Amino acid sequence: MLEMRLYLAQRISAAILAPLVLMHLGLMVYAIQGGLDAGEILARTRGSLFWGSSYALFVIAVAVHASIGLRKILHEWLGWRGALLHGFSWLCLAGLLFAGLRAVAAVVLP
Amino acid sequence: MKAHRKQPLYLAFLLHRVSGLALALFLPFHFYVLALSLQGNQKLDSFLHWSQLPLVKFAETGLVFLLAIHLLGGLRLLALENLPWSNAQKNYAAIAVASAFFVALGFLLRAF
Amino acid sequence: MSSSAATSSTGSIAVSVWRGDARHGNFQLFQVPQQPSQTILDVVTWIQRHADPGLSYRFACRVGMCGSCAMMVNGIPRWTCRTHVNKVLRDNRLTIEPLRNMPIIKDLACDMSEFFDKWKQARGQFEGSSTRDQQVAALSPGLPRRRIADAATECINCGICYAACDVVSWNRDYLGPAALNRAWSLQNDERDCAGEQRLRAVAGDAGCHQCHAQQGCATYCPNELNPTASIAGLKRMVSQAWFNKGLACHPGKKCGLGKRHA
Amino acid sequence: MDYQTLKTDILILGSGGAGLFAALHALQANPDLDVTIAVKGLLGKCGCTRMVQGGYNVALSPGDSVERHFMDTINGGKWLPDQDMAMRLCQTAVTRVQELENELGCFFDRNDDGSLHHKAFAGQTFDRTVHRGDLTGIEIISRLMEQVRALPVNMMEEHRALALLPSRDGDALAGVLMVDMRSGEFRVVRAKAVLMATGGGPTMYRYHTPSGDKSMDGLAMALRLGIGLRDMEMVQFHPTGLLAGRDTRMTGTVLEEGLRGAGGYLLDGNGERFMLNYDADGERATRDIVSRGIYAEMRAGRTTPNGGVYIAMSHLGAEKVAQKFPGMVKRCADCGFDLAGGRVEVVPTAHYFMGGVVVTPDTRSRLPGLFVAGEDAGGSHGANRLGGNGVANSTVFGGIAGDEMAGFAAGQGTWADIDEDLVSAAIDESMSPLRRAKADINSIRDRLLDLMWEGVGVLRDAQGITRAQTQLADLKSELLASGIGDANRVFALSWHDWLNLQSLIEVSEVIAAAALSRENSRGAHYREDFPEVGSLEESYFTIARSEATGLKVERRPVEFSIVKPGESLIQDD
Ligand SMILES: Cc1cc2nc3c(=O)[nH]c(=O)nc-3n(C[C@H](O)[C@H](O)[C@H](O)COP(=O)(O)OP(=O)(O)OC[C@H]3O[C@@H](n4cnc5c(N)ncnc54)[C@H](O)[C@@H]3O)c2cc1C
Ligand code: HEM
Ligand code: SF4
Ligand code: F3S
Ligand code: FES
Repeated sequence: MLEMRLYLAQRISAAILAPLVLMHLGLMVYAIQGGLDAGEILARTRGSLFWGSSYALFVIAVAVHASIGLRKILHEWLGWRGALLHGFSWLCLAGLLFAGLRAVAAVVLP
Repeated sequence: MKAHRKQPLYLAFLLHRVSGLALALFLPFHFYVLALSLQGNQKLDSFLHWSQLPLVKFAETGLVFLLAIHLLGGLRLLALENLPWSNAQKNYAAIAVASAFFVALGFLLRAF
Repeated sequence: MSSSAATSSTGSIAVSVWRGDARHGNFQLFQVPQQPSQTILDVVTWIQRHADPGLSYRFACRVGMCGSCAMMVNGIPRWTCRTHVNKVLRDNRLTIEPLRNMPIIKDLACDMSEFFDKWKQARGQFEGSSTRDQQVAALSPGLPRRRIADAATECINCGICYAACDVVSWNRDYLGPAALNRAWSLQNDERDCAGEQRLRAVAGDAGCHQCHAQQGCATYCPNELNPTASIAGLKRMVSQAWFNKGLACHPGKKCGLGKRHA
Repeated sequence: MDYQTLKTDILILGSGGAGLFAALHALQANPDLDVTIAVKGLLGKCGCTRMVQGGYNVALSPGDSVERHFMDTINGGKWLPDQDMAMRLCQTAVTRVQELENELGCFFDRNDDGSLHHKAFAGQTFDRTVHRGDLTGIEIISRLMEQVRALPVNMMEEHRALALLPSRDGDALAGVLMVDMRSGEFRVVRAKAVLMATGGGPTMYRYHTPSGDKSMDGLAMALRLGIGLRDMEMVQFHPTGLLAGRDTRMTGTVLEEGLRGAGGYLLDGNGERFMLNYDADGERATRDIVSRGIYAEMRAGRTTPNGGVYIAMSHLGAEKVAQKFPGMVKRCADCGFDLAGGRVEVVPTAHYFMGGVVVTPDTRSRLPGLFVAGEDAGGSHGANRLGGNGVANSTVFGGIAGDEMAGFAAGQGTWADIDEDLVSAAIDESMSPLRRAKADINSIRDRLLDLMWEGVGVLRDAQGITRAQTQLADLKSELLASGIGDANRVFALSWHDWLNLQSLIEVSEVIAAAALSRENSRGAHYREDFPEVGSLEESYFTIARSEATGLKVERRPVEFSIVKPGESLIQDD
């Protein structure tokens, strides 16, 4: 029943992502005015519990969501299976979590 | 493209997949850029500066479109799977594409 | 009485027909006279009767009831006995191939065994509890579950949905739209009592969760069935069972959905 | 020529209602048996049971009774049915429908209160036809097919039975020779019991309804073994087959009875109604009367461009028609016709074969080991089959055959010996068209279909039948001298076309002989030179047999074992 669990994980993570992405999109359209500026971004995020936890949640959800998604594509389009597929999925998850959380830390931690 | 694939809902599937794939490939890069701020604001800023280039702005618009269409397409799928069946799937898919397009347009207009 | 001929031909069609077997093959071109009333099956029949007696294909009922005659027509899976040539003719050309996603036997005839094996794997057969000596269950046709079951029933096992689905091509184990559609109908049949086992069968790794809602199945099903909706229903049913631990499991045994119950 | 030999306890030929029910029941009766189904198409996807539209007759409605169903069957059959078979049919139909619902999962249409819906069907004194919309056969055969495919049966799909093989001593049936149509390889299946359920199918007429795989193979094989066939003159015509030209396979397929019932008009080539000239009920008269009316118009030359008549529904309101008959309207539209708003050409079309092998009510033929059920068996319908009794007949007797064969096979110690010379001869004969130069098989088929339609069709007389007999003899020699121009046996449709024609011509000869022998008009058989029904008390049926000297047709008195003409089992009648 692995596939059913992956399905559930992907749908649940998608549901978590939806509001976060919506927010992100809104922010992007809003913030792009006048160009992006590191100071502006960091001023908003540094030390903010709200932004910190939102981004952390985003990273966890997207890591789960995207690694399952990629797994599916690799299986269906490239025929990957077995240990290769498993290994890649875990690696993907770990990589995204690591890179994502590091980025969150970078913009949030004072 | 094979003929049996040329129907709106297959194209919607394909768009969802391609956008998801593109987003997933872009994600590590995105994280990398943000992580630059670990090395100080200037590093990030010098990078964000680069993003003033029109070409980059167009590329970013593309990303916004992909994110929006993947979001809306994903919502359509969640609804399809979890709500009572609706026969208006083609309409929903079309609405998703149109809305994503407008979001991206909004982004582009504000970017310049 | 003579059979006066209103069947005068109105031109000719260039028909590319796939010839070959499981290992190799290629297209062969035939010129077929066009008739006012002419289905794709008639085109294929004309070729076999008048141009090449060696052409192989399959049909039985001639009227859209047996689901034996499906082929790829201009790249789209169709029941050939009910597809009028005019509906699909483009620039006076036709391409006819065997159904996708099934092993080819010869020319236009393919092997449907896998399709039916999967039907069985999805537990696509009724398992009731009453017998032939009992009266037929009194069931109002308006009951909500009955309506759902009915809506998914009129399948002729033609394999068109199976040929239209790319997931089947990408994942040879995928049970496919027709089998899952049948399972969904049975899951809503008040008289059936194998719901639990069937739910496990369709929740397996080759089951309903493989569907990406490509909807080729529903788009091309000649009987206007909607396997997409059925599969979505199954996904919901499995999720519900999983969350509610609603699947009564044998005590102490690991149930099919991977949870252990006391 | 090499062939493979297999052994099984029970071999079933055909996967219609009769074949599939037999398999199911045989395994239910004795799960240790080895059961094999060989079928010309894909299992459950060929034959006519799938094509059943109207429904299934069963006395389940409050107020109805098995006796009433029986009386309707006897009256409908013009007192020719084998009464014990007809009674068995009506009785067992009740259990069978409950079995279809409760054990196999069929769901027939319901009334609002949840009880079974029974609809009216022509020729019956009670509304007793259960159905699923107008696609009853799909429901029945799909559910049966699922059950059988889930059982451990050996499936020999796309295997054509070529010859019944008697034991070396000739006392029993020992097996069947078949060809694997996919590979062209020959197989002999030795069996303790064989069910012939190949479904008859009068496809030797210019217009016909049955599926393309049916070509009277079963009856032709039985005939070659010298087995007696009864009621062979009884070919039922459906009045309204679609007429769309000669070169389309959809010509002949049924436009449903309900169209006329609902008030549809039949119009001649000039657009005039004509049925009222033949019967006070007009278009709503019974199948045989309407068929004869249309045929007479056609013979008088008042025809449509393709040589038939029109059915018109539009006066009832195109939208209403489309709503009431969505299946028919869509089917016509797919073929390029507008049934709801325009006119569609129709023609009487050969639909069902009442004749068949002489059997007992428990499906045994005279040859031990050979069981026959479904449309291949004669007796239950006599001169005319009631709409709704066809699928009842095949499912009832198929089930009975399964039960009987299970007992019979278990009682046989071992397999009877096969005569290898017979096998070689049969293989050699079937391969003969592959060896000969290409001839015009299509023209042979066309001529066969025409001559049967014209000579032994809806209206018959001695002169026409005799002419047809001469033509049949010629056609047979022509076929036997013809080749198909392709020696490849792999999925060789043209080869099978030839073999189909062989069966059809052989059985056509019997139909003609039996039709000549019956010098009165009953049910489906109408002799213009003998238009009278004849004395009911002295009713006889025909039995035809192939003997060394040629075909022999005998008349046998009908045994009124349950009810005599003039009597009824129902009090108030
Ligand atoms: C269009 C149509 C509508 C009908 N509507 C009704 C109705 O409403 N009500 C009703 O009661 N009856 C109806 N009938 C009649 C009914 O369908 C048949 O009487 C009944 O289904 C016959 O069942 P069967 O099992 O004997 O044969 P079938 O279902 O015809 O099956 C015969 C089987 O034998 C196989 N076979 C043939 N030759 C060979 C061979 N040489 N070797 C191996 N296998 C072979 C065939 O492929 C097929 O699988 C209708 C018939 C038609 C054609
Ligand atoms: C940045 C964030 C996201 C990334 C990187 C991402 C990536 C992916 C990828 C790679 C897939 C696999 C595509 C496939 O199998 O065809 C996928 C599928 C999916 N995504 Fe996303 N996604 C993101 C956000 C979202 C959001 C916000 C939602 C929705 C609300 C969503 C809903 C879905 C759904 C429902 C699927 C399953 C599609 C299927 O199985 O057919 N995703 N995503
Ligand atoms: S669901 Fe539709 S397309 Fe699929 S097998 Fe059934 S009838 Fe054919
Ligand atoms: S085409 Fe295939 S992907 Fe799902 S919606 Fe139909 S089964
Ligand atoms: S031949 Fe039966 S569906 Fe086409």
